[in-house]
Amino acid sequence: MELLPQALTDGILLGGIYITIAIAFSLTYGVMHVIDFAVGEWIMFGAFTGFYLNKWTGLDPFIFLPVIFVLYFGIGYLIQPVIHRVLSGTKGNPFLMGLVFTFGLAIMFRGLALTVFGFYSNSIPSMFSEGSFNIDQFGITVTIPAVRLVGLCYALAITGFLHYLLKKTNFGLGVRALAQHKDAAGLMGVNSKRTGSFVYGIYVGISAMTGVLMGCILSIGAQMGNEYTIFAFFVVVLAGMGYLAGVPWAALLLGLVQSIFMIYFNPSHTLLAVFAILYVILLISPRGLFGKGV
Amino acid sequence: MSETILTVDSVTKCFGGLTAVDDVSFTVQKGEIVGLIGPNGAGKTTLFNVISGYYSPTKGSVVFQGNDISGKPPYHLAGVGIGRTFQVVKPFAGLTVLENVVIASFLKHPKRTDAERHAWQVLETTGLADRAHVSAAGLTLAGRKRLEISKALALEPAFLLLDEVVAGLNPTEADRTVELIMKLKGQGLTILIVEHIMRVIMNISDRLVVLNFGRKIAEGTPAEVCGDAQVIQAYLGEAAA
Amino acid sequence: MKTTNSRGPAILGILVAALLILPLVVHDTFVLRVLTEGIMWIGLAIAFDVIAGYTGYLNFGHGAFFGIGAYTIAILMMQANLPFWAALPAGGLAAGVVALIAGIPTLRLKGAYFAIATWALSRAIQQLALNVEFTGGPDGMRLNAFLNPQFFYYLMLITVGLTFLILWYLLERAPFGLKLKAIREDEEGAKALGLNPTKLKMQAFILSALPTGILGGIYAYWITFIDPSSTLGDLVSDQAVVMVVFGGMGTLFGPALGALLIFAFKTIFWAYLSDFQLLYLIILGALIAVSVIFIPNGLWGTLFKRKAAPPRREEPALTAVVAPEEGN
Amino acid sequence: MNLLDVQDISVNYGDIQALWNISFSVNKGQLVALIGANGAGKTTTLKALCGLIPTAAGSIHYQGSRITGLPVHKVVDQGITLVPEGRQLFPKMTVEENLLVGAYLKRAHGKRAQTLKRIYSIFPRLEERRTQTAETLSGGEQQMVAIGRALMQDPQVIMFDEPSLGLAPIMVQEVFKVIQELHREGLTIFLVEQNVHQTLKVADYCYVMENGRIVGQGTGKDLEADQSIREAYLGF
Repeated sequence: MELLPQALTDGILLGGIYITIAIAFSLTYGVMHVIDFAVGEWIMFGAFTGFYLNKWTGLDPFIFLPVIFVLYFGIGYLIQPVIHRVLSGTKGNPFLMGLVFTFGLAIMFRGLALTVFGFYSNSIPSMFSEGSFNIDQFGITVTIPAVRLVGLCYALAITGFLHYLLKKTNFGLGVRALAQHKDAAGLMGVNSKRTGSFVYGIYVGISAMTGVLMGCILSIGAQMGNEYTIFAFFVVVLAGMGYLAGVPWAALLLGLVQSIFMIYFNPSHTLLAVFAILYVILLISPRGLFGKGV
Repeated sequence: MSETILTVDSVTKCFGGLTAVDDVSFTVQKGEIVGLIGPNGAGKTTLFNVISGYYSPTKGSVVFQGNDISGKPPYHLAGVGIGRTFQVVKPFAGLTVLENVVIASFLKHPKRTDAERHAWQVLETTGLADRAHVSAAGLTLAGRKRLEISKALALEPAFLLLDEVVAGLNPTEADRTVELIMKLKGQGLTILIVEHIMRVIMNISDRLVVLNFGRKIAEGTPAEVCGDAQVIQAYLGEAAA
Repeated sequence: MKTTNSRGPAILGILVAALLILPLVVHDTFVLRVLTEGIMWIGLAIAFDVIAGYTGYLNFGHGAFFGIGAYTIAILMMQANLPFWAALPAGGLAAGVVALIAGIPTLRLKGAYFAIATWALSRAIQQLALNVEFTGGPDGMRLNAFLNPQFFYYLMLITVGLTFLILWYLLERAPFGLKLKAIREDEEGAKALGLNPTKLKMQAFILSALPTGILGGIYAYWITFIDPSSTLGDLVSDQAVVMVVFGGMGTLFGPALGALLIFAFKTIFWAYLSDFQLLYLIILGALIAVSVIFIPNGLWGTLFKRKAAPPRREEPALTAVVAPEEGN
Repeated sequence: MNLLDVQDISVNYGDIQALWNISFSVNKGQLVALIGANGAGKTTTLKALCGLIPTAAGSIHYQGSRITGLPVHKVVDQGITLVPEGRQLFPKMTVEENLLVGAYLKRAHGKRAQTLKRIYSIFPRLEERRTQTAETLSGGEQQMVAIGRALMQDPQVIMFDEPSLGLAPIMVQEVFKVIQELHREGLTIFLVEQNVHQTLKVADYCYVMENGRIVGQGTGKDLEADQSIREAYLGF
């Protein structure tokens, strides 16, 4: 049992980071009403961008976070109108086509990454990679790697930023209005196209930044996206689609599951465990852990 | 005229804090046309959805031909002889008019050729036969409403729920639909109809049930209901009466 | 759908005859092999379309059924020593059972959930195959080789031909197909007409899984070696999606056409540009995206746009209650 | 000059024509009403006016400038707003947030504190409920929020789509009182209603719609006296 505190700590630290992905992902779904299958690929692209920027400049990857955010925000901002166009099409079934479209994007991005980056997995070195803190009290020993602590700070900062943006700013008010009632939001003067682009941009930017972090903490590879897409989906379903308040709990649960499997079982069974939990939740409570999804 | 086909017994339907239908009771006798009227938001469509199985009542029960059907799924109710139309007409847009009706005909005619033959008959009855191969998305509003009726009829129901099948039609189209409804009544069909156009509902209904704010405020023949002060107030606001 | 005009069956007949005679004329094993796989892809694509195109539920993990079929047969043949013919139906059955189990929670959900849940399922099954012992893990499984290209060609042709016929009958002739389309168009409205969407969707999902599992089984015996990345990898699912979306959803001919074109492209691409295999993935993804934007009805739907058929009375009306009216 | 001038607009839903050459105008400070049966095309007219659905033909001018085809957020920025049918509040937001979204536009943002105070003084009940989410309110309270939200935009023209729909008689009275109050304060109002009696009493000028066409017009008194309108509309 002496590993349990460690597992819990790791899980919370990891889960904190998943919150950032899941909130942004959930927000995009709320505003665009389409699941972005490429979420994992944005994370992967972000991770590689951080990796190469570090390799070329020798500077710490954390310094590049703002640059990566701006870069991927721009990419997302430019791609969203295309998704919007697909969703507002009149031929066929626009909703299915929207899903197919992001699925296609995900395949394309994965192919692109495999072509450019190859099959090897790496990790991004950072000045925080080495250090760690040891807590040894009351007979409990817990090691907290510095990089994970930085990760948690990042997660708190991003979550705080999103919270501020959504709850305290006029823009955030418009975003929430748009997610709840598109026509009524338009009547209030919210420009649905531009707001949609902004939201998608922010989501892509955050996903990419989080990728850098995951690359420092775990590892990066051209095929890493799959796993994160499932994680994002897992968190959103567990929280209940569209129920943002449930996201942190679901993300923490995911972090715990992952760290428990890493410590006690075979880490490569994580995905199976995640799927098993997902299956049971969908079976028992399709509207998420709290029954408040749509 | 005395065999009760449908009994709505103290049906209440709540959505969260909102009571959309509040303790409504009435019966429908075999072969009659009962009109369900009331201002917008009075709970008519909600009541329709309860009777046709889309909602289960919060309280009370719906009895059809002696069987309690409250809370039974819609496809089960279609099977026992309840056909309905929807206020917001949504045909299967990607399919032709004929295919739309054939799908409903499958209920009583499991073989495709039989179902198609039956669907043609229904379309002849409702006057859509010459549009049978048109995509349902290409119909006019009048055509769509007629298609709604055709689909419900193709189930060969004993009891038909019509939700605003006349509203939105021009007078000529409306008259044709009224003619069709009377013809169906002549064939022995029992009908419960929601309609806004008073001229229509007053003419075709044997009896009326009036709802306001989810409650039944009046019941009786059109003449009786017309003279009811509460009904006039519900429609004209309080200045009238 | 009335796509069958007088020329249609004739063309189809000639095609089938040509396919039947072909191995007697062509002895090049490479050609035969390519044809065998091409036919297999037609089968996979049309099976995928049962749930995606006809029912409107995208299954992004179609490859899982293929892999389950392949593994079931490999395991039954190699570990239980069953003969191929006894193992083959079990491959389809296993895929059907998985569809049933996976469908119970996911088919109750909206389309987006279903799409991603099936995709997650396929990832999970791949993980499972990688991590348990009886599948050989990442090393995969080797089957006893039965090297007879003609046998597999005919087996594939007959299987896919039968699948096509059965699906064509069920989806285009029997009530089932129309009922599925009704659910695709409006699930709530379909209920009022006596259809039970939960049951029908489940039937469609299983119907989509069964032939896919059988094809996976044949593939395993034919190729004699399977591993998680070849039979359970993304590529099977991804190709199925692109074939159907590109070819045209909601028909049988669209996916068949899409399968032929994409597979031909893949064959040529891999033959001449084998150094750029990864480029193929990019092209697949791009093709999906581009199809969605420019030909949302697919190639078949765009080329053979259904024209409004002239009024046609199949039977004289038995009871003309109301005289037909002039058009309104 | 008319504040709002609608010339021959037509609207199609797919192959179906919903509006046929609708023309009408609204003068500054007037309360103009549009009445007609369910499905007559009243809501479609309003949606076309504020750019929620495209028009197939015709033109809409506001203060002399053409606003036809502008997206909805640009239309409302000109000072026209709509209180939509069925309220269309943001259900998961609090009352106050719903009101604040009203001041989303830059034009209205600066004054939002004052306007909010004013709205709370018109509807004291909303101040009591300011932290409740909109979905937990009664129909009447929701209607107050919807009107308040529109006022937050600091509009010159408010269009109402059946504001009395589904409200208890006493609330209907209150809604009409508020509308008249706003009218007296100088706002231009375009009112779509089924509550004919009340509407005819308060309106300066009235248009009657049937099947996507304007079939009659006149002052409230004229129309009230017109037996044919009563018949076409109510049947008794």
